[in-house]
Amino acid sequence: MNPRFLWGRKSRCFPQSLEVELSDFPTIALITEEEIDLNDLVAHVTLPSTGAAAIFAGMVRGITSRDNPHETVYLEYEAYKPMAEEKMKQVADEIRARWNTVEGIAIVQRIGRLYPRTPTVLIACTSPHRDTGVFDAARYGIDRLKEIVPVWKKEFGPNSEQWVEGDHLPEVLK
Amino acid sequence: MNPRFLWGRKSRCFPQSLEVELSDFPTIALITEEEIDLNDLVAHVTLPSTGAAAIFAGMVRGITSRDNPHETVYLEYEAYKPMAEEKMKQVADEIRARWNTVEGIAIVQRIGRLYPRTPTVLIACTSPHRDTGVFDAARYGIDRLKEIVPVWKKEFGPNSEQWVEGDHLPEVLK
Amino acid sequence: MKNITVFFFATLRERAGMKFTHLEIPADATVANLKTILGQKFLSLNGLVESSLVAINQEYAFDESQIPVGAEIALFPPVSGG
Amino acid sequence: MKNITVFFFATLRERAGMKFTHLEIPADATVANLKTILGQKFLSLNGLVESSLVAINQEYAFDESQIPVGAEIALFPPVSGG
Repeated sequence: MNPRFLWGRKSRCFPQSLEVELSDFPTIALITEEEIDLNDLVAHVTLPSTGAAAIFAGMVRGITSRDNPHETVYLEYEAYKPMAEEKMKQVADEIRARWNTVEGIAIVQRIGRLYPRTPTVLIACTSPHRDTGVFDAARYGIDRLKEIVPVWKKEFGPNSEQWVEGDHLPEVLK
Repeated sequence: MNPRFLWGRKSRCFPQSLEVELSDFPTIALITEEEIDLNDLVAHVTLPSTGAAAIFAGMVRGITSRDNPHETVYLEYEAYKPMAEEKMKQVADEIRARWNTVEGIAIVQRIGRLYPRTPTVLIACTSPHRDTGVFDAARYGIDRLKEIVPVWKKEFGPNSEQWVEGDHLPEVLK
Repeated sequence: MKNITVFFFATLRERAGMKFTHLEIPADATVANLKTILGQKFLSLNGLVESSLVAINQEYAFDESQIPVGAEIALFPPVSGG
Repeated sequence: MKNITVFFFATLRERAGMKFTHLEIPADATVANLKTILGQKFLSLNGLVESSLVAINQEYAFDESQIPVGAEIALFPPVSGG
């Protein structure tokens, strides 16, 4: 992965009175048109102290059964890239504020034309152990991405096309 | 992935009175000495109806701070392979019995000599949506693997070696 | 008066027929004022611009927010990524 | 009497100094009986075999379990994979 995508490593909060060696934790926040490489991304957020990674991957559904059943031929994603990557970093900061055992965080949204079964989004959180909230952290990450990160998708069906409507919830944006 | 590792596709439970098209759900249950390829494994459990994958990956920790702080040079994993793969299939069955929206399941344990930062175990569960338990399913999978799948590891430190002690909980084995 | 740049995304980009535009707006204009101005200038955005989300210099802004000189404004529908 | 094969794993494999052995045991032997027999036959397993887990034909078994003819038995410590 291009190192320019590896943003400001964040240090865990230690009491300032303590003289400790500050560890650096990698954060990846990325809008990309390239394939999402899970091996590579997880490796980038795995430290020598890491024992667990909880990862969420979202895919394009070709067949949807719930709510409004329909078929999807492909989705076209678009992003307001600089703001989207800033908002992804905000999501990472929020995760670290809530789960202080989280080490590395990768948040990646792929854009462009994407076909069924293709991973479109990835959230990976690492931590020393699996029992201190790393699953909740990843879940929070994808929920929050879908609230505040400026990305949109247009759905192309066999005979139709339409923008997917996000929920209008201004209170979650602040 | 070698197709012999793609075991018995399991059909979701439909009422027998209903004439429905039975979908087939892939299950991977594998002990391997090869690298764990997250991209490949997730692709194998992604169906046209899949929109979400929750994945747990466990890594060798080189530095452990909790409980008994220590350094690890490498771990040596060994398995009772045929029974371990059967027990992994049991874990997959238990997941499907608890979360009936789970589609594909991959459970993979790597064995042999493994160094810090290396993924040793993977649990991936897919489902149409992220809000019907797929995170809990992956969490259950790794918890259960660590209870019933016959795999052991020996830890090699800078000046010592010892078998890692599992918890002796016969009631969880049945 | 002050100069700003307005970017459009998703439905708004399609309806406006452009990705961005440069505008001159009153020195004391708020986001609410800007929406009115855009609704008048781009009739195709009528009925859509009022409910759209707004960002000023890549941070969410709301109707009462003041718009700084040279601001990068973005208008877009509720997000739907993932 | 009946013939069985016993596999050892992890600590038990190291202590027994072998991966498996063939044994002849009484026709009505249970898992508890087998543990006693193994403790006598392999002194190195004394103190370890009693608390080890047992599988018969790749399914967990317990002290009272009967051992079928030709069974594949495995003895091992509590699992520690992941």
